[in-house]
Parts: sequence; C-alpha cells; structure tokens
Amino acid sequence: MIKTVEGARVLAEAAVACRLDVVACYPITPTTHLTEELNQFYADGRIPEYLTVEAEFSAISALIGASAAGARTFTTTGGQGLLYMHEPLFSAAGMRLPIVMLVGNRAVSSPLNIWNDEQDTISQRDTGWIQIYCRNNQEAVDSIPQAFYVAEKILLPVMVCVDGHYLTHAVEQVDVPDEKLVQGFLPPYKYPLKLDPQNPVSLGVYANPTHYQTFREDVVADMEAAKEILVEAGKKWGKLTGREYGLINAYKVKDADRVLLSVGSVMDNVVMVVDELREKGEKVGALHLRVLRPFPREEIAKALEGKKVGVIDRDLSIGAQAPIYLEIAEALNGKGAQVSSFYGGLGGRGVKRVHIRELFEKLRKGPVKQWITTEPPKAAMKG
Amino acid sequence: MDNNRAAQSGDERIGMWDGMSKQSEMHLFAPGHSGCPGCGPSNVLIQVCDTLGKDIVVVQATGCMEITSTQYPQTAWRVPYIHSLFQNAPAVASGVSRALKAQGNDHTKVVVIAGDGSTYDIGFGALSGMLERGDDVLYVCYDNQLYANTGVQKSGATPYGAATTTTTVGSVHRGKETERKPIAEIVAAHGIAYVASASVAYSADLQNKVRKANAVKGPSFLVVDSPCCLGQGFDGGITMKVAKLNVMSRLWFLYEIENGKFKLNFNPANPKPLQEVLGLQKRFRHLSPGQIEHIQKQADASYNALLEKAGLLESQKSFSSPEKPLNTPK
Amino acid sequence: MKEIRLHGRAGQGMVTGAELIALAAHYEGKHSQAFPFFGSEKRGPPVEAYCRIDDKPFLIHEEIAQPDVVIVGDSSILDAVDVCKGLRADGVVIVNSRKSASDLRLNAKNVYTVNATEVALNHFKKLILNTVMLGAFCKVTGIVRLASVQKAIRESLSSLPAPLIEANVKAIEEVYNLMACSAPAAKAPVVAKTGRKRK
Amino acid sequence: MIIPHAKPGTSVQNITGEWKAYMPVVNGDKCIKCGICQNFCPEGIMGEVKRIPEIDYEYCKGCSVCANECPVKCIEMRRVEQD
Repeated sequence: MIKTVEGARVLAEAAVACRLDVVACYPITPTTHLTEELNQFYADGRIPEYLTVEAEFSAISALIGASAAGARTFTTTGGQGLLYMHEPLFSAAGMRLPIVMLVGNRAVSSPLNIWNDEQDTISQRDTGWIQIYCRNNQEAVDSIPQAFYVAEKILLPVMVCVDGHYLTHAVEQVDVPDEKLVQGFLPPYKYPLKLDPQNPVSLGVYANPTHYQTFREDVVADMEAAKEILVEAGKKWGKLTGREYGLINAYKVKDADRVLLSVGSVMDNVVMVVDELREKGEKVGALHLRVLRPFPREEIAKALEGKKVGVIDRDLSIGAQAPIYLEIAEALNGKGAQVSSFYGGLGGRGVKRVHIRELFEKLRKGPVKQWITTEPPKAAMKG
Repeated sequence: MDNNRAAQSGDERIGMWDGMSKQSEMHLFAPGHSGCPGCGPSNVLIQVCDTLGKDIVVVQATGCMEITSTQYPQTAWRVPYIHSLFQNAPAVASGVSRALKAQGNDHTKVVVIAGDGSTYDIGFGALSGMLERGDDVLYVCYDNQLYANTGVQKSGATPYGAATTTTTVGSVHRGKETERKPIAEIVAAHGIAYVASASVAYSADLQNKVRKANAVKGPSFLVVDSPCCLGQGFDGGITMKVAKLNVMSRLWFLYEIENGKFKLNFNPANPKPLQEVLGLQKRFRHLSPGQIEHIQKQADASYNALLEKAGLLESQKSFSSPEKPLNTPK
Repeated sequence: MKEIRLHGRAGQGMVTGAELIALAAHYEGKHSQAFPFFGSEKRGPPVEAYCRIDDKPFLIHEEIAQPDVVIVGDSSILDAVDVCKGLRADGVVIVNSRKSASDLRLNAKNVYTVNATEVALNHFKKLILNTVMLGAFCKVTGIVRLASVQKAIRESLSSLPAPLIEANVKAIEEVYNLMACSAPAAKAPVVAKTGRKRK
Repeated sequence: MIIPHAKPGTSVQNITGEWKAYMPVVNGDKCIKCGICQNFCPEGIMGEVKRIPEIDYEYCKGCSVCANECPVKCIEMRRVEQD
C-alpha cells in the first residue's frame, strides 16, 4: 500500500517482508534509521536474531557464518562502514554466500564527510558482489526482494545501493509490498552445503595454485550468468506489482541524439530535465545504469550506438579516468558513439537540474572530460 | 577545586590563544565547539587538556567530540591534534609516539581522547595491540555509554536495561539485555602500570588521575563517566547531578588499578536509592521491577567485588597480606 | 509544484515539520516529498528542511533553491542564515517573532510574523516550534488544510504520550486562529490514485 | 596543494551564544568563589576559579549546569529577550 515514509525506515519493512533470519548491524550515517528500524522489528519478534556488532568488519563476518549455516541474512552500512568491510566482502563472494546488503551511498574520508556521492560502492565494484543502484525509494524497496531472489539462485552476495540523504532521508510516497506478495515472489532459502553435523563439510578452504584460479573463473562465469536471473527477477516482480525492472532503464533514448547516463538518484533529476527539453523539441534521453555488476555491456552498446553520450560519475578513480565512464567508453568502442565524462557532485554537492541542463548543452560539441558542480574552489580551500 | 589553568606562563601566544574575550582564551579546548548545551564529554576535554598542559599531541577517534570540535575550517583544539578514522586511534597514537621518540623527543605526551564506541567496540582490537606493545600513550575514554554522534545507538558501554535505538523496547525485547564491558579491568589485565575510573563531576579526583596517568612511561588508561543529556534522556542542566548520583548509587565507581593493585578512591558504603538516578533518565523509563532488581543486584555485586580486590572486605581486614613485590619490571 | 523551506535550530522539530506537511499533502491526494538538512545529531546549530508538493508525481532529488514559502521557527538565526535566499518573486516568508514584519527588514515582499514561541511555551515545556509554525503555514498559504496536518500529527507522532499529541493538535489550531490574514481558498482535494507508476 | 587542516582555537569564530533561550545571571554578593561553576562549564567561559564568575555570553549556550551546581544558588536562569 502507498505510504508517505522515510526511505531508510521503509527499507526495513521491505527487508523484513523477505523473512530474515539473522541481521548484524553497526550504526553509521546515512543508514542508521534502517539499522534502528530493523532493531525495532527484532524487539517485536519479527526478526529472530539481531547482532549489535562492534564494527562493520564484524557485521559481514557474522553474516558469513550465519549464511553458511543456512540463515537468510541482511545488513546495512555506507561510506566508511563499507570500506571497513572491504576484506570480508571478497571472502563472502568467494565463499558463494548470498548475503544481501543495503548500502547508503556516502562520501569517503579524508576529509570526513557524511553527505552523498558514490565513491564508496564504486570502490567496491571488484569484490564479486552484484551491485544494483536505485533511482528512488520505490526502486530501492522493490530491489531488496529481487536481490534475495538473484543472490540465492546464483549464490553471489548482492549490494543494493541507495543514495544517502537524498534517498535514505527522503520522505515520499512509496508503494510498500506486503509480506504475502513478497513470499509469493521469493522461494525459501536453502544453502546447498549448509554447516550441518549431519553433513560436516569444510567451507572457506585454502586453494593452491592448481585450483585457486578455477574457483575465480567460476565466480566470473556466474557473475555473467546473473544477468539473466536479474532480468528474470525484474520481470517476475513486474507481473506482481506492475513495476518491471531490467539491467538498465532507457528513458526516451531510442530517438535521442544526446543521452546522459549514470547510477542512482541523479537519474531522476535527468529524467525531469529530459521531459523539459523534449517539450522544446530537443532529442535527449536518460539511461539509468541500474545494474553495475555484472556490467551490461551488450545492452549499453545496443541502446547507445551512434549517440552522443555523457557519463556522470559521482565517484573517482584517482590517477585514472572516471570509473563508470571508462566501462561505458569500452562498451561503445567501435559503435560510432561519442562518449563524454562528467565527474563531480561529491560529498553532498549533488548534481542538480541546473547542472544537468549545462551538461546536455556541452554534449552538443563534445567529447569532453571535465569536473561538474565546481564552486569557486580555490577561495574556499584557503582555510 | 582548582581547575589548574594550563601552565603556560611567559610563553608567547602566537595564534594559540587568539580568542574574542579573556574567558574564551583561557583553555586549551576553546569555546565555539558545537557540543549540545550541558554536554558532559565537552567538559571532560577541558579538564583533561588543562591538566596536561601544552606539551601533548592529541589523537582522536571519530565521535561526538571529534565532529563537534574540528569542523573545517575551525577547530577548538589549541594543542597539536590528529584524527584519522573511528577504529585506529590507538594505532595512530603508537605511530606518533614512536616518531617523536625517533626524533629524540622524550617529553611530549601522546594522548588518545576517544568515546566509548571506539574504545569498547570498533577500536578495541587496536587498543589491545597498543597496550601489548607498551607504547608511551595516555588513553582517555570519555564514556557516555552510547553512540551519540550517530543518534543514540547501543555500544559495549551501554548499561543493562538501557533503551537505545538499537536496544529498542518492544513486546519481546525491552532494552539492553547484557552488562557493560568491564573495560578498566580488561585494560588492566594487559599488565599496564596505571588504569583509573573517574567521573566528570569529581574534578579533583579526575585531574589527580590525569596527572598520575601522565607520569607513567608506557601506556596508561582512564575511563571517565561523562553523561550525555541527549542520548540518556535528561535536560543538559543536570549532567553533573546525574554523574554524581551514578557514583553515589554504585552505578559508577572511582578507583585506580596501579600495577594490578586496586585502590578505591570513594567508598559508597550507604548508596542512594537507584530510583533517584534511574528516574531522571528517559532511557530507563520502561524498566520493569525485575529489571531494576537486576540492576540493584549487579551494582551491589560490583561494589563487593571492588571491595574485595581493594582488600577492604571485612573478612580481609584481619590478615591483609604484605605488599607483593612487582614481578614485571616497569 | 509548491516548494517549502523550513529554518530553525536543531532540536526544534523543523525536520518533523517538513514531514508533517508532506504527510498532510498525501492525505489530500497530492504527491509530496520531504527531506532534512543533514548533519550529526546535535541540538543548537541552525538547520533547514525541505518539502515539495505537486498534483502529479515528480522525480527530484536536490535541495530547494527557489522556495515558494519559507518558514523560520527561530528568528535568532536571521543574522547567521539568509533565509530569503532564492525566494520566488511572489514567495511568502513566515517568521516566529514578536517584531512586526517590516521591522525584520527581510528582502521579501510577503512577510508574516507570529509569536509562536509564546503559544509553544504554553503547551510544551521545551521549545518545540514545528506544529505551531505549521498553523501559521496553513492559514497563510492554504497549501494544505489544518485538518490534514492535525491528522498527520496524530498518526506520525503516535509514539508520543497522548497528552503531548493533543497539545500539539491544540497548539497548531491556536496559532491558525491567531494569524490575522485569511488563507486563499484551498483547491478541492483530488482522490488518491491507487498504484504509483514510476517511469 | 592543500592539506586539510585548521588553525588552533579558530572555533572561537563560531558564536554559540545565539543558541540559548535562557541565560545564567550571577548575583556576585552571594557568590563564595568556590570555582564549581567555572570547573563544570562545558564551554569553559565562566572566567577564573577563585573569582566571581564573569560569563562570556557570546558562547554560553544556556545549559544551566552552573545554576544547578552552584552550592549557594547565586546563579539564576532568565529568559533571553528574543526579538
């Protein structure tokens, strides 16, 4: 039913509707309200186990154990917290454990900043976790059950990425799926090699050079195979709720000559500007990269062939080109497309509609690579 | 109650002190920080820094006192200061102290100032490592028994029964179901020379312990009860009253552990009724009679254990054993 | 689309105020969004919160730069914060102050003042200013109806003790009646749509 | 090249005195100069111990710790005249 509710709090409802067994959380802005709401569900008996761990490193570590023991597991973090999970993130993926985590995107230290950009999850794109980005709280609520569906079918953990502040703290109308609907969508969780005295297998083994790469090749192959399952989940969810999801969301792209592409809530602002400019007859479009891992190369190539494309990176790869731009440029190599890179909106500056209008203008000429949302920096930096 | 204004007679005051008024120039922790009105931890910082003086380097963990004191381009600190992350202050401090030593500086004291979240939980591993290495660092934990900066979640220092946003009150669970970590005893078990438990409201005792800890060559540790009005649910004006009542009702003890030997600084022989201090705080409003009884039993048990460790139990008075020689050379 | 920016000090309830307006608008079948300034959980420093209301769904995730309405709960922030920044030409400013609108010398044409602090202190021990300011907001702008805000108060503040909830409901009505000017006629409510289709 | 840092004591530029709705007023005659208020002030702006407190209202947040802790009750909290 449609509620007017804060993003972080309603995400707890969506998670609990998936019938969680074990939750382990450490509080951090911007996802503290979700951590707190989950604890209220635990206090009222709706979640069997809730560990108040002493650090994010231990949140994932606890869920590695719980998931391997057959429990459906969930946690949430953001910014520094996600970075402090870096080592166990690799371990969870390598051990093929279908943990689902809601990440509230937040800038990374130093300097310390609690506001929004996507440096945290982008920096974890190589860990083997599937990454789903959400444009708004409706997509976030819809993506959690789908995340469990995919994770538990392909046995790879999933990060659902939601912009801190702009989404986690936004109170807006969200159609909240109830437990009955979610239980119809999501089969119960059965981990094939559960830690069980009746079947005492060893998990998380040590592999020598002969075997190690074989496991990594298998993870790479299954990450690719996950694309199909993500689309399957999105279609199945569409039948139940009327809201279908895919790997990408192309809005008025087909006949567009200029397209802006990014992940997360900035794409909602782009859609509003596309509508504005379309009324003036400009052929512009918006492409939301909903799934970053596995990276939908073929879908990107098909959708953007021959177009002028601007990639908005609210993240950095210091010493290299912007991360999402690099992957989009590679996917469009030889496709007659002209790809520009716009990076900025960091630490809460955001990319607003006024900036987006400028970016569409810049695409007329292109290709360009430049900062966006640059205030008069040098003066401010004197300090 | 001499607040021992920082000893800096005669030295030049380039930029270190520029305040807007005489009062605003007095302390090594300047006004203008954004702690809540009536903030216990803010007062601890003023007392600790003034007692230690200027020849220190402060290493801070992320937390309320870090966020409220160092918002670029301003800082309330008038001493050298470094903050890196939430969980690595003890490691950073070890690095600073070794670097000073390598440059022949054996007088500047490295002081970690951290909250209970970073001390009891996320930074506990790094703390234990520092203690085992014997680094010359004075560690002060301002203990407000919760994660205040992120909006009142439970920490390892949160007392049994207390409601926080991650030990919520519901129909099945009602507040925290486990005891606080006995951090002073755990730290002392590392065999370090000086550990003490103090309170923001007992200034003379606190400042005396800061001086003793400062004199130790090697690690020393203070945990200071510094109630948080916003998180514990009372008006900022009664922060010191709550702190005093905590000690008077055996919910917080003033003692020292010097080379493993316990010394009680204040003996709450006839404690105040628990209800007086619990009743002041929203975080305890939901307590059932059973939970209050549990807290009372725990308080008395802790008190007796402390008396025993300090050799003050009646039974021990008749034949108290002579001072045992130290086994670890310090 | 109507965009509202609330100003005050942390702990005075301005963030909750934005949420109450958004909830009230939802009851009237409109699409709404609220989100707060964002900082760590401290009492005292100036904060702001945002609220958007429209008849059709909107997809905007950014702060409000050109508000139609500015609500100032604590006038002591006026010299620290430029509350009229970006205000639309016909924008409205409502300030909790005992001074007259002209004395405040704000660069805005339509400025209304109300002594909300006094009403608040009659009803609540602490300086909670959101509900009292929303009374003035409903009266001056008519963007949402008083009854909808009172319903939002009862529903979203349900965890508060009942007498405090009723005090809020009474306080908002008191300020609503206190405000001299009359509210422009509120448009007839639109029946809430069932599912909300996102493009 | 910019190293993120701040110069010592610059927080004095942040005038927190505007936060208060109530302000402490000292009745010097009754004051016994015990230093408790100076010691307990979370902003450290009540002047020297062993002297009658001189409050710097630019920074006082009106928390009332001093008024509550004064053993002779010579500090009274008064409503700040908001304009």
